[in-house]
Amino acid sequence: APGFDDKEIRIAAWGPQTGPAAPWGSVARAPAVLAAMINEQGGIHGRKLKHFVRDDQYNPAQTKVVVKELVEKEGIFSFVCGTGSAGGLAVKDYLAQNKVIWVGPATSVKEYVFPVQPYLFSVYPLYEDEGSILTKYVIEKLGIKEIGVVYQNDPYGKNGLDGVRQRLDHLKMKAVAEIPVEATEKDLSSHVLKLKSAGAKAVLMWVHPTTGVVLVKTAATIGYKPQWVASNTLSDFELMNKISGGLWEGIITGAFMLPPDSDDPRVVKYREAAKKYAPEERFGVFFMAGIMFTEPLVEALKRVGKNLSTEAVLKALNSMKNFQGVGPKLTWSPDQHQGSDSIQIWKCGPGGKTILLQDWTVNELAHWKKK
Amino acid sequence: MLKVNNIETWYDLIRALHGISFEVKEGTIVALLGSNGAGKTTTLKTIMRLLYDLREEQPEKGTIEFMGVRIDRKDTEEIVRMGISYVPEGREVFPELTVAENILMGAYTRKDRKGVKEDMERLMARFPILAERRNQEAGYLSGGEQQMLAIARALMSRPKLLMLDEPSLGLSPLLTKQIFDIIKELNEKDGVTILLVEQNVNMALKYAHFAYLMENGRIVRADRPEVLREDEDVKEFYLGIATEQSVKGFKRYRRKVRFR
Amino acid sequence: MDMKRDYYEDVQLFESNVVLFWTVVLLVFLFTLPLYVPSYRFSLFNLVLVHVILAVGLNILVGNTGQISLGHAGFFAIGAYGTTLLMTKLGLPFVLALPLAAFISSAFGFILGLPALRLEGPYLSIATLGFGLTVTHIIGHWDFFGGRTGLQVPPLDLGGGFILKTDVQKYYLILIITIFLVLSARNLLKTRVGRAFVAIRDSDIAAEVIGVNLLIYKTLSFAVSAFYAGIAGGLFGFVLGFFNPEPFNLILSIVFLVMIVVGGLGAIAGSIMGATLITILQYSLLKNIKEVPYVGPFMVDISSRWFTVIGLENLNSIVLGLIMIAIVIFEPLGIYGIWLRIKKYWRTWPF
Amino acid sequence: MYGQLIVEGLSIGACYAVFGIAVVIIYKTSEVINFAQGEMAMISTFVAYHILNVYGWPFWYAFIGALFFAVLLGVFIEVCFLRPAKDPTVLGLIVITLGAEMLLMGLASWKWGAEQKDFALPFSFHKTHELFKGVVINDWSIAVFVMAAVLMIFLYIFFRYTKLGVAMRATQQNEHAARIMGIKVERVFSFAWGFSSLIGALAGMFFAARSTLDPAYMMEPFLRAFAAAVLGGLMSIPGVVIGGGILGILENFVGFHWPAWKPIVAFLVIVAVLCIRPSGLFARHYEKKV
Amino acid sequence: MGDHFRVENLSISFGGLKAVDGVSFDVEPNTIFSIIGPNGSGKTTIFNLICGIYHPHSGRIILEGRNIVGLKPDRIARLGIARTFQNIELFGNATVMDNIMLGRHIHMKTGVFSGAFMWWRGSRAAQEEIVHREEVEKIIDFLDLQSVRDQFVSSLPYGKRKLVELGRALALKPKVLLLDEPSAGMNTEEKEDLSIWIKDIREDYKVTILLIEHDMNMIMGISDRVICLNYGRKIAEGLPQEVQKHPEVIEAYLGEEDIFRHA
Ligand SMILES: Nc1ncnc2c1ncn2[C@@H]1O[C@H](COP(=O)(O)OP(=O)(O)OP(=O)(O)O)[C@@H](O)[C@H]1O
Ligand SMILES: Nc1ncnc2c1ncn2[C@@H]1O[C@H](COP(=O)(O)OP(=O)(O)OP(=O)(O)O)[C@@H](O)[C@H]1O
Ligand SMILES: [Mg+2]
Ligand SMILES: [Mg+2]
Repeated sequence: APGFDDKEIRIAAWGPQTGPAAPWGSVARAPAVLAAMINEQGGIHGRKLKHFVRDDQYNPAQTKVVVKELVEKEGIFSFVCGTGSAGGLAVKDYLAQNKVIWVGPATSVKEYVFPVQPYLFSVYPLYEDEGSILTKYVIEKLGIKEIGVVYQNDPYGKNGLDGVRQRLDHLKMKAVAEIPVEATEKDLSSHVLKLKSAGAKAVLMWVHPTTGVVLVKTAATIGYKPQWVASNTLSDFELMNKISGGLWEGIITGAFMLPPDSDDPRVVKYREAAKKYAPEERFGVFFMAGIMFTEPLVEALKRVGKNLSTEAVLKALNSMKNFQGVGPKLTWSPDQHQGSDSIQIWKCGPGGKTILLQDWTVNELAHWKKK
Repeated sequence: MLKVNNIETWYDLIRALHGISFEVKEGTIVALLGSNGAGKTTTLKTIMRLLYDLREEQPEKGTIEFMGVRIDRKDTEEIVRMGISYVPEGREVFPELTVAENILMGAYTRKDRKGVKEDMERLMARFPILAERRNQEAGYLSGGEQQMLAIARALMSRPKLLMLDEPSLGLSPLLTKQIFDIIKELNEKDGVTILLVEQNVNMALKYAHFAYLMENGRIVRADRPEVLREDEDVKEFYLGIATEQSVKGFKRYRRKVRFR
Repeated sequence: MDMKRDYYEDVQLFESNVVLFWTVVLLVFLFTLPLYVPSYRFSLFNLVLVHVILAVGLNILVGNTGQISLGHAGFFAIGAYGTTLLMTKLGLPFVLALPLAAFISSAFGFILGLPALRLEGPYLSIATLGFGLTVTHIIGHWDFFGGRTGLQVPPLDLGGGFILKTDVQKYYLILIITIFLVLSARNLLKTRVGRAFVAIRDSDIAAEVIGVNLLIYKTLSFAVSAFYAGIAGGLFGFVLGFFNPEPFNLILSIVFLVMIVVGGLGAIAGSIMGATLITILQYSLLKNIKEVPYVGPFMVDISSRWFTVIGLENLNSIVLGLIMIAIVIFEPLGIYGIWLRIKKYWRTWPF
Repeated sequence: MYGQLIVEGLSIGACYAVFGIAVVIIYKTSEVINFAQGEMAMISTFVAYHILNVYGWPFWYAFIGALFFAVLLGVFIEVCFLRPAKDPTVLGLIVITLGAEMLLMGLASWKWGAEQKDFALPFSFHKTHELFKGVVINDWSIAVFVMAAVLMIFLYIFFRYTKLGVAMRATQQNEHAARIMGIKVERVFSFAWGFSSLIGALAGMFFAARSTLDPAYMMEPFLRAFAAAVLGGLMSIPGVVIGGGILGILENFVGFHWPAWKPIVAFLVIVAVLCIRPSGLFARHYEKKV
Repeated sequence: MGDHFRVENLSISFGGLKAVDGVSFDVEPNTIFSIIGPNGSGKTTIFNLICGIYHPHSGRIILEGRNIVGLKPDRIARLGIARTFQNIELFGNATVMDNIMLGRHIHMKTGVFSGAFMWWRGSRAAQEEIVHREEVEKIIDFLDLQSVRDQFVSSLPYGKRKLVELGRALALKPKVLLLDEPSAGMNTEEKEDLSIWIKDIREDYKVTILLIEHDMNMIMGISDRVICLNYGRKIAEGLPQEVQKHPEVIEAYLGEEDIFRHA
């Protein structure tokens, strides 16, 4: 099936809805709100959007099963979001073989974009760039030289660490501590004590939200108060501030979209829609990210017009220049599918309010753009 | 005191008891005799309702009354509390509890701490070897010692009815005699009623007041020991006084032929 | 008395013509399956077959030898990584890489069998659990194994450029391997080694006294079981096409154990049925219930009233949990026990 | 730094120990490792959370309410899931607990969603007291220590000297014989499950206060607690507590020097220990006599 | 002293308890040698020492001129010692047939691979199975177990299980057979049958039998030599009649009254 007909265009997302990784699942559900909004306004050139969500429990075996079923039974025009790197890597070739587009994977995986995959369009900024930009901010704006890093032992954490190193190497500096952590660990006293004994005045984290909370809580118990800096994954301030018991206040993070509590009309529009179509969902960073990842596809569909085809949409996506929704500016070309290169820097204010410290910033050290 | 009425028991699809009825009168010693696989153990287990987890409705048919109360649908624990104590086949001591703890468990249903203590000392005096091993795990006792422990444990609850499944199993001749003396003494002095399953038919018939003979899940004879002792069949099959030597000889011959 | 029995009857592959007939029917059905079922189902069927192989092996260890293992995901991982790496790094062909990886896995099984000599019950389960965790941990920390990112699996080349691409093609390969391994296991259990395993399970002291060397047979049981897990793992890699250490976690080990207990401990048919049922339920029971007409809106309504709609997918694990409990409660021998009962019923039917 | 490491190690170890005790109580009566233990604690903690945040009652009400719920839950699982099992094998029972685990986890995720929640105890970890120079201990740790010590002493005496305690051990070794002694085996099981669930819920609330509350948050602590219990020897209550302490300190020391190995070092050490002492550090190994 | 089977100065203690204390005896080939003694006097422990389950603190056990102390039980089994257990140690979830087949374990060779490749009648494993099943069937016939051949032993009554255990030990074709209270739980008739069987076994298998029993009828009827233990020490040795009259034996073991009229 081509994934669309005269009445509807079928899009889908997979993501863990059950099991230990389920907190990530809201990303995959969010496009439904965008679809509902668009459908209410009559759809895209007369076609309604139909969004499917499938639970894969963060397990690539399940991802493969649900994606095949979606493609071959329901007929999917394009996937959006798609959480979990192993699952994504397991199905990306299959999707390409079946000419199914995939826009805005909900993780930043280098293998998705280097080398270019013709059907895959990434929105997510590279963790490496984020690491580099955040480190620059800490050193130059905050004037802290003793930097410790806690990173999750996986591509996410390691790419973040690489970014930090890139910046520090550039400045001929060295981190005072680089500590790996597993996502499942719940007791992090030794990590915190190591940071403290290494004299880290700022600690950068590429970790799971729960890990971040445990780190901050544990530090509080032994009276260790560095400047915490974290990846965008930990930038859901409303949530983080609540589950850390208020300790999140003052923490600086990277971010790649407008704050969900912003007054920007674009955000307000989505927030209202979410309240209407998905009253149960908390309009947090993950949920809004799901919408953001879908925006460029919708834009491309609009640009293509009535004569819909996969090739046409591919062309529209490949020629997208500086498109900006609620996320970063996106530029895709036939030989560059990493759409964004910039992040914002936020700070958690009292009660989990978002304070914008620095607007969209590009990593001037990034080498991927030079290639 | 105990009235068993036409009970039937099944192991999955095999009927082990085909309608058994017998009675144990208060203050007597009753022996239940029979060859291997006759269903003696099954009878006792049915009375104690230990086959419950095989099948809910066990015994399948028939009734069991103890002191006028029906117990065939009561839980084991309740039956024990009503005053039946049971020495199971194969000892079934608690291997990782000490000897003393094992004996104490026998008195689980009793509330009088002092009485329990006294009884325990009395039993220890009776079985000096248990006293010696007091703080040893019961699992490390020898077979006979475990048998003694199982009997001692059953006595701790001061039962009204004591059911023993092959109490002499694995005991030395001297101890067998002592155990039977204890049984007799219990019966006469303390007025405990006793239901005895035995392979040692000689001994059982010597001490019992009444005996039932079982075969293949049925009761085939019921009489006083004096009578049974004179019975030819009983003599041959249970007392081992073969009247026809030639039969045995033939049996043996046949086996030998087959074996070669 | 000179009527001589034919003792081959006791051990032959098909006990009777009836069994032979039904076996042939089943095989024909399995081999023609792609004719009746859409092809997207076959990635699930391939998983089922892979799990069947593993469950049969695990049942030899747990059901027949009485040694518990909570680390089989580790052997599974060794098989998957071994096969892939032998092919990509050493350039071995698939037909060599798969058995070689399985032998590596079985060597690890042998090593794990050593502490198992003295351990039992929960102590053994912690030791095996530690093994499983260690394997995935080391794989995840070593870039040689692709670290946490994972490994791309090479094309499934049977030799001479005969490459299996689609799921259906892979299905035939895996099916043939499965049938071969299942029958081998059945043969093994009917003969001397299998009996020695059972002896160890029922009474290791008696086993020793009749001359069964515990050191050899306990470790052998681990090794055989790990061999099966290794083959299963190697095939699993090709089913996925790309994998990282994440799926080989403790939960998977536990699911394997559940498969054989629910299927029927110590019964090969049980492992097959258990693996099939649990895998299929896990992957499809009550999934996407929201999209089912009538039932969906009803469940959404219930959810929004007393629960949360976003958590509705958890119905899968709730009902699966209940099914597991129910099977074990009502039939200690698992599905195999239920099967036996049905058979018995039909044999005596209509009486 | 090492002083602080030891304090932190001991306090998390004590928390593992308390949870390990919950595991051991069930093991001691029925030889079953209860894989639902973590989820039972999790859902009890969620009940406390619900009472606090949805009904808005004061903390201690929620606390008592959750403990009460935990007892009921434990008894419920025993009565409805384990008791009806006919002629069960130990593995069969373990699978039942696994089924219960999936059920509880699913229910909690369905009811409260998967997102992390906050749960705080009055024993704050912000409030610290200086033990020695540079070594501080917080209220949370003190409370855990007290809880572990009290439970250990109480249970040690209970299992050794009280009739019910000995009966629980007897039940594990031979259920049939226990029945013959007049022990109400069903009641013993219910008691064990209720009590164990209560202790588990206590530990669960302490864990939640230290990290976050979500349906999966007890999986990792359960494994550690199980490991601590095995290290100590499963049958011995003081053994579990000491095992927990060893585990906590060991993990923190290794975590400090080689953080990459922290998640598995406990298991490696345990395997090594078990090779030498097959029944853990503090339990006597019973070898069947023939 | 004969070199067939001999025990020298055997001792073991558990904690402070001397379970076996300097016991020596010498068994002639092809005889029935009985060990009696009060409960807990160390009889079973001697068996456990002989077949390697326990290791003695001192002493030697000689089988055909070779000291077997320190060997593992399975090695000892291969050297030709088989036993039965006082508390029955059968493989409960296997059939009678399989239990006895397991007794043939040491005489068979099938390994993992040849076992797994038993695809047709001529395969090595199948051939071996057939040969050994015939052997086993002879034992089943001999012990009259035909009727329960395919039953699981856990559902057999006590007495039958004892026979299966005996059959399993016989299947090893041992040189020395240790029987620990084989007649416990049998009635008089069955005991007599058993006596006959034991005698037959000795004759047909040319095996030396060590027998632990509490049934004096049986002891008196079939043993060639008897020793009596008490507190781990040997207190009497000799022909059955001699031991029976030994005052220490009477005091410690038999009791005063003569209850063995049928001896
Ligand atoms: N668990 C069981 N499953 C199936 N059948 C059984 C089971 N237990 C006993 N039986 C059968 O029930 C019958 C009676 O057995 P039971 O143990 O009651 O005999 P018994 O008279 O006590 O014999 P023994 O003197 O050997 O102890 C036997 O035929 C036996 O095979
Ligand atoms: N593993 C052990 N640990 C501690 N004590 C033991 C052990 N094995 C045996 N004993 C003790 O050694 C003594 C001898 O035991 P053994 O089993 O040899 O007795 P036995 O002569 O066979 O008695 P029975 O006729 O009652 O079977 C007993 O007192 C027993 O408690
Ligand atoms: Mg009996
Ligand atoms: Mg003995």
